[in-house]
Amino acid sequence: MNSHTRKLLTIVTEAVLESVLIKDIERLGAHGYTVSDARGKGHRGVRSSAWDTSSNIRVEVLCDQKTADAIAAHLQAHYYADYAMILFVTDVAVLRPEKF
Amino acid sequence: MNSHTRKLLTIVTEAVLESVLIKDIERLGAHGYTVSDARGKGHRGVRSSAWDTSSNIRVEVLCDQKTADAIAAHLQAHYYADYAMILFVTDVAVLRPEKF
Amino acid sequence: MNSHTRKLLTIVTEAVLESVLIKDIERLGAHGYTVSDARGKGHRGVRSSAWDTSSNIRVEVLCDQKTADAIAAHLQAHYYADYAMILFVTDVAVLRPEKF
Amino acid sequence: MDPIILFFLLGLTAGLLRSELRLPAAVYDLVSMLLLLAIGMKGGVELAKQSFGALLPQVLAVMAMGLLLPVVAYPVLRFAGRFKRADAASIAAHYGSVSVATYAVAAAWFASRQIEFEAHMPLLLAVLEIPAILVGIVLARGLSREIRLDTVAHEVFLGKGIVLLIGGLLIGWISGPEDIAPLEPLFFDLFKGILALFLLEMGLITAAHFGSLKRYGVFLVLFGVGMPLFSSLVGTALGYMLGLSVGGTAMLATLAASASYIAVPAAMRISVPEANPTLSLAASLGVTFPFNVLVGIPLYHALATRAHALFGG
Amino acid sequence: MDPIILFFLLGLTAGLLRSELRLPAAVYDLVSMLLLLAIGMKGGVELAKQSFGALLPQVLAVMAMGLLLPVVAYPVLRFAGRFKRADAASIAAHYGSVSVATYAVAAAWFASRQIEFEAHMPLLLAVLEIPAILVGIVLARGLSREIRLDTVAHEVFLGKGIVLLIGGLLIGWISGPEDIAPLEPLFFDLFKGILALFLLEMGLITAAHFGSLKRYGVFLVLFGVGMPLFSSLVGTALGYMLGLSVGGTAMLATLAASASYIAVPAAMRISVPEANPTLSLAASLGVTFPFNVLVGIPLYHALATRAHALFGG
Amino acid sequence: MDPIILFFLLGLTAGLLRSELRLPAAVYDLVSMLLLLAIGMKGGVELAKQSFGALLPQVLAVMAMGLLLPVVAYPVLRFAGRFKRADAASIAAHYGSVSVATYAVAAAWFASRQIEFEAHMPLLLAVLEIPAILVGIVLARGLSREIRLDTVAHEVFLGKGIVLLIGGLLIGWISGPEDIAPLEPLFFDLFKGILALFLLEMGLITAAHFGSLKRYGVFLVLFGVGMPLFSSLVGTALGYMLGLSVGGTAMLATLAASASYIAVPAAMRISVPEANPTLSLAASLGVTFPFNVLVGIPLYHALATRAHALFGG
Ligand SMILES: Nc1ncnc2c1ncn2[C@@H]1O[C@H](COP(=O)(O)O)[C@@H](O)[C@H]1O
Ligand SMILES: Nc1ncnc2c1ncn2[C@@H]1O[C@H](COP(=O)(O)O)[C@@H](O)[C@H]1O
Ligand SMILES: Nc1ncnc2c1ncn2[C@@H]1O[C@H](COP(=O)(O)O)[C@@H](O)[C@H]1O
Ligand code: NA
Ligand code: NA
Ligand code: NA
Repeated sequence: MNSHTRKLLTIVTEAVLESVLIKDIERLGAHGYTVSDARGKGHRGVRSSAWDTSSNIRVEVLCDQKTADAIAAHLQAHYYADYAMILFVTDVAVLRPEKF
Repeated sequence: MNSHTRKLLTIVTEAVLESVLIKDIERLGAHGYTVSDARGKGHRGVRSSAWDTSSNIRVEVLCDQKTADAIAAHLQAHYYADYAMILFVTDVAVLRPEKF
Repeated sequence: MNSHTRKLLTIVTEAVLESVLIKDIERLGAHGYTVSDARGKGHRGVRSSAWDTSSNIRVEVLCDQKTADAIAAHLQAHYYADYAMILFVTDVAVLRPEKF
Repeated sequence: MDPIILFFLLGLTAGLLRSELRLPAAVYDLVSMLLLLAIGMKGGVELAKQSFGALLPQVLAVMAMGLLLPVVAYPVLRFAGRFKRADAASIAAHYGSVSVATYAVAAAWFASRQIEFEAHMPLLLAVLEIPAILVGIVLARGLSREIRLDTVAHEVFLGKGIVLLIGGLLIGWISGPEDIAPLEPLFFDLFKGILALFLLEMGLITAAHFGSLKRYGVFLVLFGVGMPLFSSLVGTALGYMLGLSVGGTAMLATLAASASYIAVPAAMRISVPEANPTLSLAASLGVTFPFNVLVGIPLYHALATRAHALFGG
Repeated sequence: MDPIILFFLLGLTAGLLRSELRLPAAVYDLVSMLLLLAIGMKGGVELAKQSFGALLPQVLAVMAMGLLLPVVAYPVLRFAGRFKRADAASIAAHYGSVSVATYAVAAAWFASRQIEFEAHMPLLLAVLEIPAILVGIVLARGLSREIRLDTVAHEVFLGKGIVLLIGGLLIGWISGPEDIAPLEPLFFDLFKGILALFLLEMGLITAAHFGSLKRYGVFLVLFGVGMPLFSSLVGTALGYMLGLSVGGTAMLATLAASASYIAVPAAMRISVPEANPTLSLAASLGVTFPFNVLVGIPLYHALATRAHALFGG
Repeated sequence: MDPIILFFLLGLTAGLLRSELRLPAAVYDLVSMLLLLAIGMKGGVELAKQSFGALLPQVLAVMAMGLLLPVVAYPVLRFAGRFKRADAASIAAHYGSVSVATYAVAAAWFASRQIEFEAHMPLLLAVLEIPAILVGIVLARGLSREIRLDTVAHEVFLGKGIVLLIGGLLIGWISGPEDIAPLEPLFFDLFKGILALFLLEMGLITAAHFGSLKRYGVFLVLFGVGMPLFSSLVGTALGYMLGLSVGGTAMLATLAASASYIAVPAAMRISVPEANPTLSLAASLGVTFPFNVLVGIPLYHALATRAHALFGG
């Protein structure tokens, strides 16, 4: 499989941010995203998925280095201070680099 | 922890494919798989998990390089043209290589 | 983005273990965790999420090498023999290393 | 106006205004399960009173209609609409099959006007779901061998909708009125309230498909209104010929005019993957469902009344 | 004691004992949707009987109360409570708005005692949800331009709760009693049972917020009891001045005393993100909700009775 | 045949045919919560009429039965069945405990035949859930200290099922018939319909466990039929000795014969992890539940009738 490396940006944050976050992500150049529901615990305490304002989402964005940096920088600037949020980046291999 | 690297193949695609896809994956030599529900957006537009024909699944297969290539090639050949689907591969460390 | 590498430990196991597992993970030094529901198949057979005793969870822990090793070792010692469980570790880049 | 229609409009408005309102998937499943089982059981209880033999001719005739309609729709879509073969075949299949929600709305509309219709209609509803799917596949693939018949059959006959509808029919048929009575509070008394919830979600889904309509333009809209009108004529004629009551004729016309958005899309996605699902759903959910629910049903009833008046019935 | 209160206590106990008991999110959504629609429809059916003009003064007066209460609460929180500006503003907004669950419990409590209250209360309930949110945002931000009004408005007016409550009101209003009748088995007959399930979950959620109370100490507890008492006085006075019945006055007092835990938290999270949501929820869910449900409602009713007795009504 | 049994058979068939039909997890949770609460409340309302003292002997005797049955089952499984110690202990625990679904089906079966049974049966149902679990743990572990009693106790007493059943009992007991009345439409009128949905899912789950049966062979099947037959004799004898009515005796026999598939599996998974859960579920869900529901209940009633006829009662 002749593959190419891209970045997988994973964000875990508050469910209330979903629509806002998605707008930002697309504006910053991502060609797509995947969202799933999650629960968890971090510095801002337990967030159990039962109750909407206290539930988490897990957002994945597959993109190139530049876009990943842009999104990461944007999130750090706008959301880290006020929202339960973590973010990490993984190197992944894809088949159709042009797609991401 | 004396670990060994394996491949984690992640597929995000249409929920209707779940049963077919799983058959293919096992036939191609994977020893297991993990599925979770997801929603998202890509070249084929928004896919919100509310509505079955428009919902996504996220399939993870932990396997060796050969199996990962085989599955990737098979999916590219049979599903890319007609289905909303992305696929990426990550290097991961596992404790029991014989298991995968 | 000046980032730092950390370990992402991913565990897929039986839902009944959730509370016990989380206690262990925190005791072993993780600063947080993310849980989502999953279904799948492995050596212990099919586990479909419909039915609680047969459903899976997917637990992610972002931490440093030492903690990852400690958790992996603990799980291998205490749960591998008796529970449906897999575990793999990925290198990821984070912005705030002190957080994990 | 019937409140269940208002629920549909509420969902539609909320959807168009991009409200966060959404029925959880699990609730949508529950609500549709209850509707399918209730419709099936209601029909089954009545079937208990009839001889299956007497119904056979109707079943066969209706099946034939299910095979015919997509064959009529296909060339229109292919040549007038200039759709790719697979897309034309898939859309045609949607219109040959039926919509359970449309049936339920019609049943409620008739009930609130004391319009009687043959009690075995749910049987015809079930019968109509499937044939069009097979026609659609053949139209797309030809009669080639490569069709994975097993997968298709599984998709078609073991799909959730069919299993619950047929299952409900059998349960009602075997149990009969007395035994079913203790289940009535859930399945029959709550029916209209549950239908209201379902239509709320249908409104939200419909709104989501308006978008794609813009992209596929005016032909799809015309087809989404014209096809049900044509089908309703066929249904009316057939209902009359089969000697159905006015209500029964109107209901058969409604079934003919309704377009599937559950069974067929799922089956087509597996059997004719190269067909674009947003096209067919935009037509059946974005145009035909609202048209039938808001305008069609009274129209088809008027049509049936007229037919019976003209030719005497 | 009313069984629905026992359901709340069951949930509370199970939560404090760390039982695994939990309502699935989808079920919680379904249950709250049914409550909101039912309350709206009940109110709407009654509105059909009244002229909107006659209600306008009440609507405006109640809106004014919704604007006033947070303005009173803010300085107390800011200076007596020493909260950060954003936190004080956010908590104030919660107490200016209303809790639908508290309304439902009060309605059940009144019903079981044959206490009549004005049938358009659900309208006032809907009216009270929103103004406090806007006040809260202004208190936190000042009247600066940087407020993303579009997002705020969307959050506020298209939030699930408002859409279902207003939607239910309109559906009930347009349909009227006869047409709604077939929906009653689901929305009205099951109402109290569904409320019981909802309160079971509320108990579990409340228990989860007790924890954070310890951290934020005694002031929050005092405020969580004192503020509703004050608000209930304002509500009683206003109800009396508006010429409401004893029951209506008591209900308005209850609405004033209740604190939001759905609409406002969601809106504040987006519009005043620097406010700590656990603070406001600890107060409204951990203190005020249980206080109102267990002690407040009878108290507010006694208050209203006293007021009408004193000044004659 | 009772329609709820047909729902079970529908689920079973759909499952064996690999239909996509499946109740969403959230719906399954809702349905089982409603059943547990309803059963508890129904029993609690009746308890209100009785003195707890009078029931104590029965409670203790039934508890003793719950301790005895697994002790009898264990050696059979260990030596005749050649199961590993942990597996034998775990399966034994399943058969010492009870199945709420089996109780509900029996209650419906009795009701439709106007067979009276003591109203406090739900109390005995709750009492029987737990002792067998403790016995199972001791059988697997011995009386060693290493048992994490806290976790076990938490699992056992705060498990969803027990909390809802006991909670319902208390709510019904405290409220009494009049106060509960407004909750009846949801909890009592819908009961049988909800039970039907539950059995549909039970059928699907049972089908899923047929597979593993093949693997574990004939002994498990024999045990899955033989053990309930034996337990029903014990239950009948005890019921007779406790002076229960024919219906009550039959119900106690049914409880004795039923095998747990919720509380015990969950507890065993945590406390006796080395036991293979598919073994015990294959027996209790794949064999015993269908056997009891399809054949057992009428049999146990005949047994009780015979016993009372023979020894007079
Ligand atoms: N170390 C971690 N590993 C995995 N997930 C985490 C970690 N820390 C935080 N999270 C997730 O990110 C969410 C927000 O984190 P925080 O902002 O630290 O509260 C938490 O609710 C968790 O779901
Ligand atoms: N760039 C991306 N990053 C993350 N997920 C994506 C991306 N592109 C597509 N997806 C996911 O893959 C699904 C199918 O993608 P597509 O075939 O491009 O429509 C979408 O519905 C998303 O859930
Ligand atoms: N090769 C694999 N790839 C992805 N997920 C797996 C794999 N093997 C096992 N799993 C997941 O881990 C769970 C437990 O695995 P096991 O202990 O092998 O039964 C399964 O139910 C799957 O969800
Ligand atoms: Na049709
Ligand atoms: Na208030
Ligand atoms: Na038993």
